[in-house]
Amino acid sequence: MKTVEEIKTAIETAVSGAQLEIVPNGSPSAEHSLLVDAAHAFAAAKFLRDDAELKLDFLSNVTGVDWLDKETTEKVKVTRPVEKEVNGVKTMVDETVEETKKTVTPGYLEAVYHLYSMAKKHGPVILRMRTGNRSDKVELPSLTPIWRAAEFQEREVFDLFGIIFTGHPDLRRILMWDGFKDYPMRRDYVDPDDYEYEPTAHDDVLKRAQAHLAATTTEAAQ
Amino acid sequence: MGLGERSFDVAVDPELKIELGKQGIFVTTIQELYNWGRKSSVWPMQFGLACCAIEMIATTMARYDLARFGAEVFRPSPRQADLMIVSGTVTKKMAPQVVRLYNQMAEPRYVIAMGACAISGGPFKQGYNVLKGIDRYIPVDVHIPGCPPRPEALLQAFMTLQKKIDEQSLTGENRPRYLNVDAPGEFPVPEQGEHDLVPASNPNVWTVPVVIR
Amino acid sequence: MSESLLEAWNRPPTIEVDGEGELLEVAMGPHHPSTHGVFRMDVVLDGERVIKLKPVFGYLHRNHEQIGQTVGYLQMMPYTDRLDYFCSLTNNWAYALAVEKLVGQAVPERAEYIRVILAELTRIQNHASTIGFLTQEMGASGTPLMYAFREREKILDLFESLTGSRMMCNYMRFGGCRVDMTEAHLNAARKIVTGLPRFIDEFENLLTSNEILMARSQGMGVLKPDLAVNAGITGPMLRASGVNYDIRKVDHYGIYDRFSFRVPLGEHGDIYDRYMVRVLEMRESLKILEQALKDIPAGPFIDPKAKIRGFKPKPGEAYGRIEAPKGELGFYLISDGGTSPYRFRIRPPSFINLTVLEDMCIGQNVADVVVVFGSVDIVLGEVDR
Amino acid sequence: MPPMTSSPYFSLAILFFGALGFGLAPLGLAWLWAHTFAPPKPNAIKNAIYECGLESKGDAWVQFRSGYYLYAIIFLIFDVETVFLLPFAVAFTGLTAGACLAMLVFVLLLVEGLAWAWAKGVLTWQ
Repeated sequence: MKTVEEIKTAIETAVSGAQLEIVPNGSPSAEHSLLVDAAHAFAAAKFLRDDAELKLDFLSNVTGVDWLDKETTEKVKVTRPVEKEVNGVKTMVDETVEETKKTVTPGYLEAVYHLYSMAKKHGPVILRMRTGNRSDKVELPSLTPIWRAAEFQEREVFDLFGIIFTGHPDLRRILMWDGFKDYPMRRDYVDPDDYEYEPTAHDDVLKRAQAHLAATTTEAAQ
Repeated sequence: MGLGERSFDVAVDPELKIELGKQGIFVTTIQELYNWGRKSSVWPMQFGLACCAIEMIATTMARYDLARFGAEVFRPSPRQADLMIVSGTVTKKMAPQVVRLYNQMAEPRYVIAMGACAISGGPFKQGYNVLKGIDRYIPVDVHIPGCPPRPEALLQAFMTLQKKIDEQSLTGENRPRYLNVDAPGEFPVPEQGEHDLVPASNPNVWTVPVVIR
Repeated sequence: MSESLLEAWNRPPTIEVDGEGELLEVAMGPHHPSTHGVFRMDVVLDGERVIKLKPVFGYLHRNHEQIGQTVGYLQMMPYTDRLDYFCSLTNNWAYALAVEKLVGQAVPERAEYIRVILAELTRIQNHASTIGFLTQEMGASGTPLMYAFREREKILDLFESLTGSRMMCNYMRFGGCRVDMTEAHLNAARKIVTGLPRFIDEFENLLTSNEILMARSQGMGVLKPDLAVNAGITGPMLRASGVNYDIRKVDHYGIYDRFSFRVPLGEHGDIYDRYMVRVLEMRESLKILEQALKDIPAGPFIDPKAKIRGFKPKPGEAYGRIEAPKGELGFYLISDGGTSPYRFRIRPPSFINLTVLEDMCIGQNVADVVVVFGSVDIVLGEVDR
Repeated sequence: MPPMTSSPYFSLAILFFGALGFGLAPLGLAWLWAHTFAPPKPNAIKNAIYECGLESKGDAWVQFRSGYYLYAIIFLIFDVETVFLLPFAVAFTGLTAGACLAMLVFVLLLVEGLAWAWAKGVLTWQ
């Protein structure tokens, strides 16, 4: 089977204008993945399925991943002109000052597709698509028209992560009930507090139990 | 003791009963007969939720044979069943249906909470979609710990339930729910709100457990 | 694949109703004797014929994936037993394979043999139970199921003596198994394996040439091969449509290459083919078991240097998959260097095999929907995760 | 008027009332028991239509396809035929040839009706 680099060049030749990027995979399994920009994802996927040499006709797995906003603080040497008293004369001297710079890389939602070929019995080719950010730009092209296997799995990613798949024939919630409002598998989801009881409570269950105890005692006090 | 004065809870003197039994005379009260009849043919409702349901099916199969307790007839419809075995995890999406099925069962009805999930959410307690135990909405008669409980544990639960039915008295103060008029016959079905079930629990069935250290 | 093919098998076929009779909407809902647990199908009926069928999931969504991201790698192993609660050992193996791929952990010889033996025993008891439930839905109320469960009890006894629990074995570890399979266990397994061919022959005599089974299943719920491939169907359902794709032969995971066994394929892709493929797969599993039990080597049952508890894999991801009795069961783990995975994803074969349930059931009678659904062989713990 | 007990149907009447009593007595006892002990507690949820645990939407009294009525009519052929065939079969041995011929004509008439319906394709379900 072709390596990820060859597949990258093959897609770039077939789908003009597709920005592709290889996402390295640190684990020993070394299954590197291909990051496709959302605009050309549909055409690239169709090429992967129809290409005579690759023939990736089997979409095995669609996964939603939620990457939070990352705050990276690093020490950075900055030279800045500073007013200094040099033997009685005020002169501007630039001086290297150590500063901690907080950079916030915006988080995003990601859909990962594992592709195999049943005809040629090779795979996996891993395709990744990322949304703009985690709040309003959450659309991604749906690959259900290409692989019918994506139908339920994309509905599940929409239900649990909130990625809206444009072009999906029937995008509804699949696992949670229809009236449910938030997206439970996101990293910042806090599930409702319903008296989770534990004989030896610890960390957040203990905090909630103490909150309940406080609430009931104040109630009793009134 | 004519039918007129309804004082059936005067039990028969046990020694007299044994003595007469030796002579081949069988003495009983209507209550004993009534309870014996009901406890020996408890018809469970075909209601499997998760892994415990497979152990329940294994209990009805040839090796563990639930038929010895008169309970191998699994009725699909709640109208013909008098025991609901909640076998498996009750999720928040399934909770309204479980409570509605319980309401639609004919009285007298009993509930066995089979497995840790039905009792308190079990291993999936941290799940956002898991109800922390079915006793929040409906009264539970027998709890079976275990994940999944072995078929023998389910058989022992049936024996416990049969002992419980046997001790029910027809009249007087501790008669069962379905026999006294003012006991609540209806258990409200929770709605599925935007974030959680509304109400989170049925107040007159479940109270918050207070940990006494 | 031409352009037209894109739309052709993308949507289930729709039947236009000539407006004679009104349509009846029925929910074969969460509490229904035929739905193997809490699964719901909203069926639109024109008299007896099915016009539309919309499956509804989520009644047993127990949040495996969120729990997987909070507890550690090892603590997630007992949860995998509760995914497909008929085949806990193959679930364990799939998860162990994924983590071994994530950390690059080798598995000693004996552990590989033990894994193959237990996986094939699980496959046999799963296929036997599936056929039992399938014939129960066709009306044989319980008799074949009794036969299947009688054999399943023998296999569960071996699992219980080996792993401590009948259904929830929690037996595999990253780099091998938790406990060694002693000579007594191996002899018990040999005794089961010598008894099984007689059971399968008895099962076949009872069912294969039975007219009711043939009348109720031949030509029903037909699944075309190219729709099966495009819809991601895997396992016996795919092979019954004639597509030769068995992950034991494709991925060469474990030591399946050392055993000679064949992959049964069907031609028509109907319910009878799925039944036959499962029966033949049971026979192939027996062949594997005989060879594995014959030449299982001595040696460590787990890699002594394997890190099991509280290890922190390097940031990276891995997708491990095996041929579970119901299809391709995969675990996709993304690690960010912590003790628990950043993203824990389960590729559920039953959930995806239900994609084509509507295609197979439209135009059939309601009674056949129950049989088609039974032939797909799903377990709700894995469907809703 | 001969005394009632000697008429041939008297034993039949006893048998009939005995059977009726045997059937109704337990029901009456059960009704009496429930009436005295178990107070009826109907409520909206209990009386709702059972549809797999959900609230049942829509109505089941829908107009079925006409094909079903034709099936019912054709069933009538077999039903009426067996009603008439019963006494014929009981007294079959003591009948003359003419009676057999008459019954044959009757059966053939009905079979001819069935053959016509079959030819029209009513039985094949499209």
